[in-house]
Amino acid sequence: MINYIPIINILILILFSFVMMLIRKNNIVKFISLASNIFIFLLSILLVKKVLIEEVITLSIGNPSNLLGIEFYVGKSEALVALVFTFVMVMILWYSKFNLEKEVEENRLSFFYILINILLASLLGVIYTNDLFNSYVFIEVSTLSACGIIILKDKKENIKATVKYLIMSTIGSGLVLMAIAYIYSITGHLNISNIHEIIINNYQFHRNAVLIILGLFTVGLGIKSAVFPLHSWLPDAHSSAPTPASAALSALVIKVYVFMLMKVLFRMFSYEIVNSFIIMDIILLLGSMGMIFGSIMAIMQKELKRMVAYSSVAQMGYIVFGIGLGTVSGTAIAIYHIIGHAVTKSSLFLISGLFIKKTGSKKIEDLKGIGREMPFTLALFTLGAFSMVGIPILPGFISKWYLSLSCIEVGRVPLILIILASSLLNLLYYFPIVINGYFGNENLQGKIYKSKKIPFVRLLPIFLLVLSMIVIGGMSYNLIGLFSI
Amino acid sequence: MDIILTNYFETGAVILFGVGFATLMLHRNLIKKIIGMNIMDTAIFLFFIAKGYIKGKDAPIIINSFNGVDTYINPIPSALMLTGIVVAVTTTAFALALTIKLYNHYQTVDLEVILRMRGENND
Amino acid sequence: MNKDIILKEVGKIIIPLVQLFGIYVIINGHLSPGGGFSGGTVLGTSLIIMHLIYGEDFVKNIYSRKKLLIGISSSLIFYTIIKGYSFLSYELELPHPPLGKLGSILSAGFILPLNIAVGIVVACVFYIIFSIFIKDEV
Amino acid sequence: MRKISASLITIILISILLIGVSDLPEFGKENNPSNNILSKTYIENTSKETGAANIVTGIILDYRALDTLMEATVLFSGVTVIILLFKV
Repeated sequence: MINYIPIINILILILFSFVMMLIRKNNIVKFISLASNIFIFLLSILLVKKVLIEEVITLSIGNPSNLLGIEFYVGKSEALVALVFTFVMVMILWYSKFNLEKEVEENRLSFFYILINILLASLLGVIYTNDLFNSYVFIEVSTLSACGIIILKDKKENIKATVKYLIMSTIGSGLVLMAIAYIYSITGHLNISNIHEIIINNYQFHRNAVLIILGLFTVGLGIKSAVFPLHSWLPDAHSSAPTPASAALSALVIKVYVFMLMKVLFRMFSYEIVNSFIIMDIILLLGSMGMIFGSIMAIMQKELKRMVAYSSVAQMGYIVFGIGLGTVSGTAIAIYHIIGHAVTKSSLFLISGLFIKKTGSKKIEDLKGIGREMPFTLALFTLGAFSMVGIPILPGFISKWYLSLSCIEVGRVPLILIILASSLLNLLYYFPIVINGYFGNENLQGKIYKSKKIPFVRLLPIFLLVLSMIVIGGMSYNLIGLFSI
Repeated sequence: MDIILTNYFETGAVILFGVGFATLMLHRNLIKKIIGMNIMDTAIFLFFIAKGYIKGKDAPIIINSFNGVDTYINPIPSALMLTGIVVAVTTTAFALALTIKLYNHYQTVDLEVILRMRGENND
Repeated sequence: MNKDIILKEVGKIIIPLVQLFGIYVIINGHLSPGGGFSGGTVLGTSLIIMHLIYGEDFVKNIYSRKKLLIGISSSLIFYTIIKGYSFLSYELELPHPPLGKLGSILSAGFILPLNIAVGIVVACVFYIIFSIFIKDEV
Repeated sequence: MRKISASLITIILISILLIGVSDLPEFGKENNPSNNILSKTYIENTSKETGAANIVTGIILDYRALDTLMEATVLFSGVTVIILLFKV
């Protein structure tokens, strides 16, 4: 029965989203959504326990044979990524239980919970599945529901951002489907493991086609996960959405497409095949460019949420950089960074939502002196920022350290300079907020703060996210050893 | 070059894909962009369906009795594309809904004009 | 919109035929080309024709928005439960439904009820989308 | 300028995809890789195991039912999002 947890997770999530549509009373919907997500989280813990013993669980859905049915493949990295995603989602739901009412109208509130359930189900589906066409369908579901949680706020910018996002990601999924058509026509299978067995023998006869397939997958999934030159939709979409939605989008949604890309590159093809094509160098280049230019763009932003959103582009650069190294250790760090960044970025977004609510302004310059008002919240923000910049023990530092080690391993030492430069740039945009927050006092004059404290219960989800971030940083040595595709 | 003509079905689908992509890129009108999106999707469906065709064989429906494995075409592409079509329909409906909403806000469906308006009323 | 007498009379003949055809396509989904999606589209079209000929209020009296949403959600719940049962049935060795004689309407186990559920979902979704779009004309 | 670059991108895309097409197996031939054991097994087993005379329906509602379930979810989320957009 434990073997079947992946499919049970997905079925429970979508089943309860249908039930919520039937009820549509805000209080009941909130309760059902939180309860179902917590239940999923507990099941995921069981799954991780099982996977740590059994290495890999495969289950075939629809038919006992993995040839005919749709196969799920749950290794250690899949199970752990899914666990972190469900954890982050529970925390986001907990936060939105208290804070979403201010941003979203009363009669739209229930839709958020409906769409979040569908979104999480589709994200888990993309992580678990081992079938190309099935993952395409899951990707489409996640795109539609992600668009849905952006337009919860009925403002002009949200609709504009959603149109941009929808058009870009339709092109992306079109390219992905084209790639699936090519691969189906040269192998005749849809199951990633079965494709691997065939393509390993005959890729030499179809070198052009294989290169095109790799390019189509990279560009198509790259658009959806906002890899550097294709990121133009991300800042608008992620900064205009309501805070819990932007946390979910930035921390979870863009990551699964990269995860899918890793599965395609390293499980469907293999390290040898992809390293014999030029595509890995291009991916490495895109990653390095994203690390530098994403940070530079973030420095130039004046709004807090836009800055955090651009920082996501830079952090996606690290993940893509890890993939582009084309080694086992590079992949492991990419997965580690997915987890670390999911926890960190969601807490940063949730905290910036609290700041914006408190000061009533989106601008960074209005945050001066916020540390006097909300010292504990700013301390949590500082920890998150430390992780982004790369202070030891925190996950950001760990990924940078191991990325540098892998660079030395493959003999590309100059690339370490890019990692260093990116860290310095990160310092430039996160530290002014922290320093001005604690020591700036321009805004304090002439203003009387009501000094209403946020109860600790409401800060607890963010506190737990930051705590888990530290735990992930501390356990890094054990964790990185577990990850492989 | 020869095989491009032999694979005329795929070639046609790829050119149609290009037509759709060009429509999406060149036009500023949102409705036309959505039409381009649809042409792209349709081209991919054609491409995929062509994979299942085998010359001189029947549709995969058993009418009176099963005539053996070699008498039917490959059913998998058809099955996959049924799903793909529904996804494309839903995306189109959503895109059209967004277009209506944008038109109500801005009185235009020109995406360039709409995106340029951001500077003026950025609240 | 002024409703034409010819339209109304022709509609009386056409709409039941269209609906009958939709139902035919749905329940023969496992025997002939078609199935839940195609048949549901036909059923949805019949609702759209009804809306265009007799006006919004006529359709609203029979199928209100709330009823349609209930139809969608409950068919999907039914669908998920049935499919969850059959996904897990291989592992737990639960009984399968009888398959029946190949070629008769009442055969193929769960496929017929699933087709009906999909048909209801598609018809309701299409009509809801249409009725929202026609209210806010571009 | 934008038009020229868009046309250029399109032409490059088409030619790349056509190079790929010229690398693919021939259209409509019986021994293509896509007509392999998988499709043969489907044709042979579907009517026996699911009882459906229409093999395509048998595949989408039985073997690959998860796809169809998610497809229904796409429809559901589409209608949810559209209702959300128009506040009704």
